[in-house]
Amino acid sequence: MEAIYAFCVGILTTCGFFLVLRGRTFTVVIGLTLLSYAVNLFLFASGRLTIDGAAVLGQSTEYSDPLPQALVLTAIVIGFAMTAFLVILAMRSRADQGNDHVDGQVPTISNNSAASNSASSNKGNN
Amino acid sequence: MEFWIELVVSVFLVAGAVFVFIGSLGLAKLPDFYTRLHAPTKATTLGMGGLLAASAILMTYQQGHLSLHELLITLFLLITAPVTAHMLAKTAMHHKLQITEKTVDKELSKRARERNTPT
Amino acid sequence: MNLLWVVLLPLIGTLVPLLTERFGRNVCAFSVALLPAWSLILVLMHVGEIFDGEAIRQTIEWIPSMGLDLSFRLDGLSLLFLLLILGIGLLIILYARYYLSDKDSMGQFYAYLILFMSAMVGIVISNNMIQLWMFWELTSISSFLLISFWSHKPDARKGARMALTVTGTGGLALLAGLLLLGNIVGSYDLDTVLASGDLIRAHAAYPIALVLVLLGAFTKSAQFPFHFWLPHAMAAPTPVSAYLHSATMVKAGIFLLCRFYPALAGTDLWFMIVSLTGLITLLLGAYIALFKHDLKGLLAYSTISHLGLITLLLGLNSDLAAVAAVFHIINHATFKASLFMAAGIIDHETGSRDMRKLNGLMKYMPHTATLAIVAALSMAGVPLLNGFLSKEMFFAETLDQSMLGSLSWMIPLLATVGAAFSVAYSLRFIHDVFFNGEPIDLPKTPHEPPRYMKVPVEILVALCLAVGIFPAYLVGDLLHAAAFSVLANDVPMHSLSIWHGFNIPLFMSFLAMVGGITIYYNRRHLFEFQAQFNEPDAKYIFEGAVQSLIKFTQRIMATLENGSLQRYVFLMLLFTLVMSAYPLFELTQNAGSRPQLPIDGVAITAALLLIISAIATVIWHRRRFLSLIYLSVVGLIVSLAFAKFSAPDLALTQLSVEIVTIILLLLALYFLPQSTQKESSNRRLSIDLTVSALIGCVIGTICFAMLTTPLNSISDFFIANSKTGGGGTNVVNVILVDFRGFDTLGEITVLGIAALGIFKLIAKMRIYVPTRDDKGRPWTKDRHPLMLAMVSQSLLPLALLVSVYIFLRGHNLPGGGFIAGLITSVAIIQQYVANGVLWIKPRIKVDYQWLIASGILMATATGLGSWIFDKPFLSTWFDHFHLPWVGEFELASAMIFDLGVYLTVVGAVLLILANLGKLTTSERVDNKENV
Amino acid sequence: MLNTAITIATTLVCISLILNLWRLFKGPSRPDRILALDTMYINSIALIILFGIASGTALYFEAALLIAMLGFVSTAAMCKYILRGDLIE
Repeated sequence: MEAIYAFCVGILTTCGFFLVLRGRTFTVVIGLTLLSYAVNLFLFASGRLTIDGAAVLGQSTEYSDPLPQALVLTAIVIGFAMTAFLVILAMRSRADQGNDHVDGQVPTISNNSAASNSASSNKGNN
Repeated sequence: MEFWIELVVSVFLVAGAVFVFIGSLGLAKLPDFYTRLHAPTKATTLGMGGLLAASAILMTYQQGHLSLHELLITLFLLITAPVTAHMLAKTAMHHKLQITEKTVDKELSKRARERNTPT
Repeated sequence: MNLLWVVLLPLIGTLVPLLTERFGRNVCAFSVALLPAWSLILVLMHVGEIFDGEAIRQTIEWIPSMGLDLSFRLDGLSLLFLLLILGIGLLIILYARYYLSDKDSMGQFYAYLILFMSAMVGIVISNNMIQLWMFWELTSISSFLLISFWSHKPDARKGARMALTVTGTGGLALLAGLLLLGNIVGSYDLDTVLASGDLIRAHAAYPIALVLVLLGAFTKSAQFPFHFWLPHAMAAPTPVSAYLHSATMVKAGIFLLCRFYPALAGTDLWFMIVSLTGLITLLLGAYIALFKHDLKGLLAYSTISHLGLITLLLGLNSDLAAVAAVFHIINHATFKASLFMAAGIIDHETGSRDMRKLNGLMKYMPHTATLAIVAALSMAGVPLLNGFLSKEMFFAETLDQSMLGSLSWMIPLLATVGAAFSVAYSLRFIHDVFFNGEPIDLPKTPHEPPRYMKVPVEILVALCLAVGIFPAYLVGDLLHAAAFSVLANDVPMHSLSIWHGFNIPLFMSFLAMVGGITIYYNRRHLFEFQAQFNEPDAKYIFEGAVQSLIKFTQRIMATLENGSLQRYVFLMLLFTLVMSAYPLFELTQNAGSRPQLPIDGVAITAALLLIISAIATVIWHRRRFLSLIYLSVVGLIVSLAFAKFSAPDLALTQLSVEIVTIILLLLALYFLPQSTQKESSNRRLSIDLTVSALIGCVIGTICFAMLTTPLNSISDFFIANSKTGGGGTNVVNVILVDFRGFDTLGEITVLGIAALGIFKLIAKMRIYVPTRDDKGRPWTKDRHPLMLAMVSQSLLPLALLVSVYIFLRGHNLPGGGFIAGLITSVAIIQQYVANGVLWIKPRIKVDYQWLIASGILMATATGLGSWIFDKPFLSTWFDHFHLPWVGEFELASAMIFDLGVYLTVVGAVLLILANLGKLTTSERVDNKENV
Repeated sequence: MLNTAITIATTLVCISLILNLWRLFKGPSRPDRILALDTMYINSIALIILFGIASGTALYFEAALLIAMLGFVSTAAMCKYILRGDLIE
């Protein structure tokens, strides 16, 4: 079970980082969301895995570690706030710069499709 | 626990699970969206009812008092399933999804679509 | 008395001129002189003890835990230098008062000067190597400020930068050397280090330490090949040159050599490096000085050559030589300072320093001329002047060394040649400037300076004479004490008398005289000879080096920091990978001893779903809506995992947050491109994939290792005290609202701040609203489908009921403020979706900022409330009550805190989502219809 | 007998989850995918209930309840997105 868990965490991390490395803000946000899933699972894992051991007194014989759970719980909520902030920033840059590339302008080296895309978004913006 | 309770619960469980499975199977197998729409929203909901009934009986028996969660969940599902189906149907109409040949009364859908299409 | 004050008084004095500047020049100068004079008196009060060979020590604990404390010591050498620094410093203060013009900011100048003075004082009385180094660097910085005092002159700026670069680099080398020494000895205490000279010399690292320390010393005292900064530092105002470049700063290097003489000297390596460097510097400086047309340039090079002389003496590894060196330190300081001041006066009164123009000033300023001539003769080493004595000793020392084996005779010869050149340039200084016809088109008609401007020169010249005639009476004890502390053992017999009878040194100085005169009279040929090769100007070389360095740096920046966030993230990631992967290589086997859980089918299915949908999110990341759907699957599975591994609270939170996130992303996606073309090249993709995959492997490995190692957690405490201390059975919630309540308070504050920030960001955002979807279909007219609207309205009370229920049970069963808040806000958002803003507006009147504020306030108030019962912040109170019908129930102050959390969460989420949603309401064209 | 029933039910539900994922892949249209997602939500409710029955605790029903609520919300939101573009107007 542990192996599967760790493997999933690894996969989530990989996907998250790969998406974070992409050039478009929305994709980066999605990547960060995946990444925060991975991080939460990782933090949660620091309390080890237990089944039927919810940390509610009187409900089970041996309890899972409640401390990481509390930490992760707040981490999830804060993670949402962070994601929201990023999303708004992305929209703001789209509104101000006319495209949604993380660098503010679509790199010229990229192929013409990207250029046309940015052109369309420019047309859209004004 | 007494045999008959266990029996009832097990029956409900298996029956519900089977219905849930049928729903998903339909979702996977049926030819076009409109037919697929039926499977989860009907069969699966029914199956859920079965499962929830099973768990309700069991919990009531174990805890000695009526357990309300299941009722609540059932209520939610029963209320929301039709709406979900409705919304999905609307989107399908909006996307003008194709319908299979064997569908009876295509005119209905055509008319509905005409009524629906923005002018 | 307090040695600390000796350094502290001048340091405080740095502020004095800034305060007293407005009261006029005299007051300013006088007030500035006060504190240094005071500390000079403090020093003089101890001359007696020092002359008896004692050393006064004092240690003030600073950070005893780290073994850092301020420690000072006053011995003969320190005394000598203190007298030079403070004494000449006072004269300079007086001199500068007349030198500075009204345009110069006097207070600033004095402030820098006094800062430098205190730094020097700090160097010479430090008894701790690190402390010494700090003052050392302080001198570099303050001298930079002084040299660049006329910052409008490019020369001044360039010269200052050069000086700072050279001496600063040397300072770093010195730091390395000192650390090395401290390592060898095991202490940074100077006494200990000096006492353990044999240990150091025997140590393997001795050569390195020696070279590093010498680098520091040589750069500071302008030894070859680092001499080039000194002439360029002459762009400074003359008082600065007179102070820094004769008596103090350049002498700091010499001081270092003397100070570490007991610890480092006495080896062949020391001899080779120090004496040869000294010899070369001596000759080079003397030779170049002859050809300088600039007065101060000449003096600068002569300073270089005299410093070389002192270095050479120190390098000879003989006690008498050390004595001679110390003696020459005194003499050089006196006559060179006076010469610089004289040059300054000439510059001040004639407006020129070019010796081709300055001629026959004797009849314009006889007084100054006489003083300058005497000082110059002392520089030349004429009998009856102090220069003569130390030069005699120098010759004597060069004779009785046999370090170069059969070539040892060269050293006295070269010494004589150097002396001859110094005679020559001294002659040139005298003859060219004061005689030799009439001045040629000077800016001003020369005349005597103000009376008191000459006083410092007079005092110094008087000293030159007096020391030259009665050396033993005046400086005997001082010299003895200083030499004693340099040698750290008995000082050999030396007689400070003018006449030692006819001996070789006398003959050598006679030769030097004759040679010097001949050189000077045939200088034409020499000048022509010199004119052939144009000596490379160090400034251009240095500036070129600096420029190329800057270019190099710019190139690096251009590659590393090209303004592409994508690239930065990649580099950061790479770094993280390296840093986190490295320790894993030590990890022999990553599976720990903790028994692992059995694998069941559900887990496999869930893992399958998770992995597939995560990868699908990546694969279709350009079709954004699709990847969003896959993302929500991932979120669902993650929350299922939380539920499975017995963390119901997490499952609930994850679920609600996931839905909220999806709604948020949907809202945003409406304004963003629905899909983008392939942008990055396959190579780029594969590189990124590799890196992120590697990181994934690393993280996975760490996670597995962590999962399989036995757990020792502090949570038993929480579990034990949750019921008794926090009054709740849901330990997670009790931790949140009670044990770690303070953290939670911080969290919700952050949440609120983020929400407000977003609110401000959204405000007045003008953004493009698409009128058709990505396939070009127009949107449907039906804005609020009836069924959805009705059912949502009917579901709202149910949802709110659920959230209240979740909130109330939170303390004892899974649930709590966070989750309840999320549920409530989702329920309300559903109303927004189903019925629209216009429907909500009249129904929800409270605005969400207020919700956030009241929530945080409530939470804080709960915390503060516990102060009333003088308990620590955020300690909970709870009790059980009995009500008919309801039965036993519990009230806890934690519940109010949780309510605060609830309100904050609701406020934040709604503030974000609702405002994001409202963005378009005014802009939709078809908005007016069928409202 | 109960355990066998639970095992059978769980297996069936797992299979149906995988079927849903398959539909989610296959598409072809957006409504199909949304429908698949919605079904996934419901099936996971089933999973949680079975888990609760198996472990005999009532702690996980809230999770099921929440999924029932929120699954509906997200489905509705996605439909609204397809129909109107922006959710809140």
